[in-house]
Amino acid sequence: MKKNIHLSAEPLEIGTCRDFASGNSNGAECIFIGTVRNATDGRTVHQLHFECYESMAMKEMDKIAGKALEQFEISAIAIHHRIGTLAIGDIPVIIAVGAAHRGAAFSACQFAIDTLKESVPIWKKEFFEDGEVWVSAHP
Amino acid sequence: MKKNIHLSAEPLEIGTCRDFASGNSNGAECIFIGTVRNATDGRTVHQLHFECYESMAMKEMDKIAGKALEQFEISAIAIHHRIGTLAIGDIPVIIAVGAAHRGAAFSACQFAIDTLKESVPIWKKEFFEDGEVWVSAHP
Amino acid sequence: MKVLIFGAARDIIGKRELDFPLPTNPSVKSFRENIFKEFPELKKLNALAFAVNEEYANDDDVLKNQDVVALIPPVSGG
Amino acid sequence: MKVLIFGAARDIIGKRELDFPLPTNPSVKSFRENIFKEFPELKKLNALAFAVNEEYANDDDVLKNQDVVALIPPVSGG
Repeated sequence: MKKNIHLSAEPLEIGTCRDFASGNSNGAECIFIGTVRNATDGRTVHQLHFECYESMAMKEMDKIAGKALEQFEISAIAIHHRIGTLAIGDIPVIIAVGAAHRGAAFSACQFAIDTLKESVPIWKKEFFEDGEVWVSAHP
Repeated sequence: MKKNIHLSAEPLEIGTCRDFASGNSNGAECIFIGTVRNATDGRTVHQLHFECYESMAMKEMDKIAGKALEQFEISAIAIHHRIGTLAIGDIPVIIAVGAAHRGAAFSACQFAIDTLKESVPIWKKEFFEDGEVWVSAHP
Repeated sequence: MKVLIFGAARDIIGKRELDFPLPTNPSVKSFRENIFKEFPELKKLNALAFAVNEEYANDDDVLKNQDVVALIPPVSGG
Repeated sequence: MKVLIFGAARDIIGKRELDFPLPTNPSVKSFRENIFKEFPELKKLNALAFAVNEEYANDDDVLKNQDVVALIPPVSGG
């Protein structure tokens, strides 16, 4: 039962996440990579800025990893999130899950990213040509 | 609409698959990695051997990629399968999917590995301490 | 009480941190009413959650002077 | 007719490839009956599918002498 939580202003590394999720009893690994898209609702995005409530975000990510290990038959999960300013193609989040069987790996990985987006206190500001907006903040 | 199919006796590379699935209009990538487990039903596995009907396997993998691009809102999919002799921890299969949104990336990736396991003419022989067996061949 | 302010809420209040008086009835609900009175623009947010000492709080939770409260506008990580 | 043989089926037949006569009624179904008669051990497989010219075939598909048939025991890739 292993979990690895990481929150950093430095670029995230897929290999690091994968190494963590790997193990000889695994038959399957599922890796989710979030990337900065070049557009939202048809408007061109130039960059993103992520800020967070760091201590609470770490706690919430740790809870998600713990729940994933409880609810699914997985052997390890890594949840890495980046903060600060990101450009198109950069990686804000990586979730890597290792399991004996693929069903659990997929389910746990999807659960983790879905829950992260609901509960972890991280906020994304999108920068467009003509302004900037905190995502989802206003109706 | 991009698909990339690869069947090889050389080690598979996650980075190559990911590069293929990446793109600036993507917000999500889902990568599935199959790995050789050290045990099946409690029996220790020493190595695996994969053989295939190469020309047909390429066609079937190409069909799966085509269906995934048709059925899900994804931008690219790479399906790489290794053949020959593999040791514990080696990677027989990688499927990488890029999409604007994560739901489609997960669904297409899971569809692709599920279908690959049903239809692609590749056969796995497991080597145990006391013998070898073609997986799923006999009741 | 120390209040931490993030994201869109910070743009409204103009500060990362506030010292805010403990409500007479020291529930999270009363705190919300008081902070909304002080900064009515907060009502324009899609939603506003509160954390007390790094845990999401409910309306009925009781606040103490040494608690750290945080204003949590809709999160958008990932 | 050229017949390709893979996996567990090859262990039974002992060859990677066979030359097998086109059945009198040249359907996939007849071919299956004939090859099962020649190699009864094939019945012990969990399942056995057939491909004709690199495509999965149905019982009713009609075979020609120049077709390449493949014996496909249960696949186990991935």
